[in-house]
Amino acid sequence: MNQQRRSVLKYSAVFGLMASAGLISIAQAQEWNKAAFEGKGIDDVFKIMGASSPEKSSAVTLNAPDIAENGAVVPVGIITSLKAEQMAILVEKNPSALAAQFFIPAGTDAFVTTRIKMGQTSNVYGLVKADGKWLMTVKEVKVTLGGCGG
Amino acid sequence: MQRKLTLGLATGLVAALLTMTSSVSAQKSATDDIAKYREMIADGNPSELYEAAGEELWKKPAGPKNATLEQCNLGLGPGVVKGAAAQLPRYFKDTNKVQDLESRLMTCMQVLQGRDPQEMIDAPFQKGPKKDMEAIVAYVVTLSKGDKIKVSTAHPKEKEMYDLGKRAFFFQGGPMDFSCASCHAENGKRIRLQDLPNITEQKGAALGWGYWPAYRVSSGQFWTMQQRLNDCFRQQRFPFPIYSSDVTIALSMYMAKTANGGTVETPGLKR
Amino acid sequence: MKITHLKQLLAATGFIFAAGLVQTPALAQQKNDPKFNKMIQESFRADGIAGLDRIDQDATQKFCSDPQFSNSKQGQAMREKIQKINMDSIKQPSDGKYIGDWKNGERVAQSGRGATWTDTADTPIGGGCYNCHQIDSKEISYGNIGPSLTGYGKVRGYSKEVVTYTWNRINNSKAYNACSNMPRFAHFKLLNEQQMQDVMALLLDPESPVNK
Amino acid sequence: MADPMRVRAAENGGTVDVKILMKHDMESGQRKDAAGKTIPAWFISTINVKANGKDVFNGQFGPAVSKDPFLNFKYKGAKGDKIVVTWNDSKGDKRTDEATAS
Repeated sequence: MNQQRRSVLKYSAVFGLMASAGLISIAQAQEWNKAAFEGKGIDDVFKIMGASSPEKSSAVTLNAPDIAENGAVVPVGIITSLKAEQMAILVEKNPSALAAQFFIPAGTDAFVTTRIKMGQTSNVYGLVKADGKWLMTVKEVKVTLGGCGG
Repeated sequence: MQRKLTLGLATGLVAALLTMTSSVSAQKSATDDIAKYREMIADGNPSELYEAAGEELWKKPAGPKNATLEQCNLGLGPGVVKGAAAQLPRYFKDTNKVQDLESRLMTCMQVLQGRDPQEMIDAPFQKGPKKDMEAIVAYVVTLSKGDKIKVSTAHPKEKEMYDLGKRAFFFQGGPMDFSCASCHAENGKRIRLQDLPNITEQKGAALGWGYWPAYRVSSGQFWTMQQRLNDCFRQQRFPFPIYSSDVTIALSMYMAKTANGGTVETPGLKR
Repeated sequence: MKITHLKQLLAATGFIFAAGLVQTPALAQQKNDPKFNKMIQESFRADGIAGLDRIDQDATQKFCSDPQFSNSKQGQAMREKIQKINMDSIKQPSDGKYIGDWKNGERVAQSGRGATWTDTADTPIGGGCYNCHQIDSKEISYGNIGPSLTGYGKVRGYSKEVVTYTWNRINNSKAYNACSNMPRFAHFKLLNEQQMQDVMALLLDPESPVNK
Repeated sequence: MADPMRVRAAENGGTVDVKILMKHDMESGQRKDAAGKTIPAWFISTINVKANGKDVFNGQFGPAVSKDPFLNFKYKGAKGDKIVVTWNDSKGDKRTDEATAS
């Protein structure tokens, strides 16, 4: 457990170094970020992503409904005026918080929309990494019970 | 003293009224938010994935006769798919029966491809031959999108099917005493937050009939009308309606005829 | 003065009613249609716990499958008869207890599961109350086929009459309204006595959030 | 073999709007089968989009992305751009489809 944690830390430290040295490569974008996706709580995942306590920013907008008719499909989009390098969607109360992560090369708009599953009503986080720094916005999405099955 | 009491009462009343309006407006905003949610998911209907697969299946030789379905007559002549679904169910002379889209496709698969309809009837939804059927249905109904629903009861068999369907719509049974009408015969009703169309009127029938088959978000599956009706009966706590049985076709006839003049919006995207 | 007025009114109503009768021939329960029966018999198959006995209608279901008749003046006598049959079937709680645990009651009210062919005989059957009723105002996902039950006890009080009426209504709603949309929870053993006592508590325990 | 995707790309004012629908169950690993056994997670994990051979988008999914995933993004491009979308899933299955920006 401890060992694993340490290696995770080392792993992200290496990436942190790489990032600060401008060495983020296609390799990182294409190698599935296992540690982050398997991280449980939201703070764990922030750490693994090298984003511990990201700052709230009004420049980041999370496009999500106030109420989802069904938790199996919740449309979520992130858009920002910043020059984003990466974006991520996290759901606080999902078994694993990180839902998706995106890498935005130069020439691609800082905009993405996808659909995620939510087990219950929860805060949804939209994260943007710009100039090497993670920023975020948060919104509560209510998941309602629907239909006859309840 | 007296005045205080009246004041107290008045305040209480105002408070009660306020609570009432706030709970009503909370509900209204909840249904508004659901409408927004639906708008957000409307773009990118996964039905398209099924439709593409269906078009391929339509044109691919299959079955013991190794033939395609391209000469299938859905009512507008052999090979005419465009607009055909908007006019189903209808009477077919060759089978001497009123058929809905799926029972008609079974006839085509049998006649053109030599496939056994019983295998289709017995297969569970979303599996085996039904999987093919679902994709083909997605393809066919997409080619009627935007058309007006135009179902005839001119033939005596069509009229008979309509009457049987209307009666079936009100037929109560099962341990919960439900009929289709228990939920779908009044305006402005909801189960949880889901609006229930009043299928006994044109507007409501068009909202129901016009949007199915659809991709169902809750199950992540494309559902044909037969599967939709099947699940209605399941929720009604009825026994299992046999695939393409007369009760399913009769109910379809009743809904479609009532919906006449409405727009085909299939494939829909539903909760 | 008042009385004459009333008499006049009654006479007028009677006249209108009589005129109505002349125009529309007396309604009767819709005819037995062998074609329809055959279609129903041949269109279903038993699956798991959902047997074909489920389409054998009892008197209540048969009557209510013909809304034109069951809602008509001519249906009045039959309506009362149906209500009486259902009223007579209601049993008061065997332990004399009407009010159980509202927290369990909320769970019963939330669940709309059970009794379908994809369920087994062991699947607990829910009351599905929120499908049709507003109950605890904190639950925003509620239906409106039935009336709102928010503040149920607070509004109606906790008298013996209210308690008995509510018990009866949950047991067999058709005792009061022959063609109510509400299932007969005790009649078809959808809910057991304990579950009904718990739902009673949700509505009638002063501590239940419904009455807060 | 994996089912084909639907890729749509429309250019407007120098920006290409790309919409992708992928056919995948995206099994969450949280569901149980009829026998009560957990159905193992199985999901698209990475997605790469190239326009005329150059990366325009990379995404990573966890099992919390919805069944039959939908993705929408925009890049600076032109009509006629050749767009190639490739996904890989957690069992090593992959699928590539193409579209031309219109």
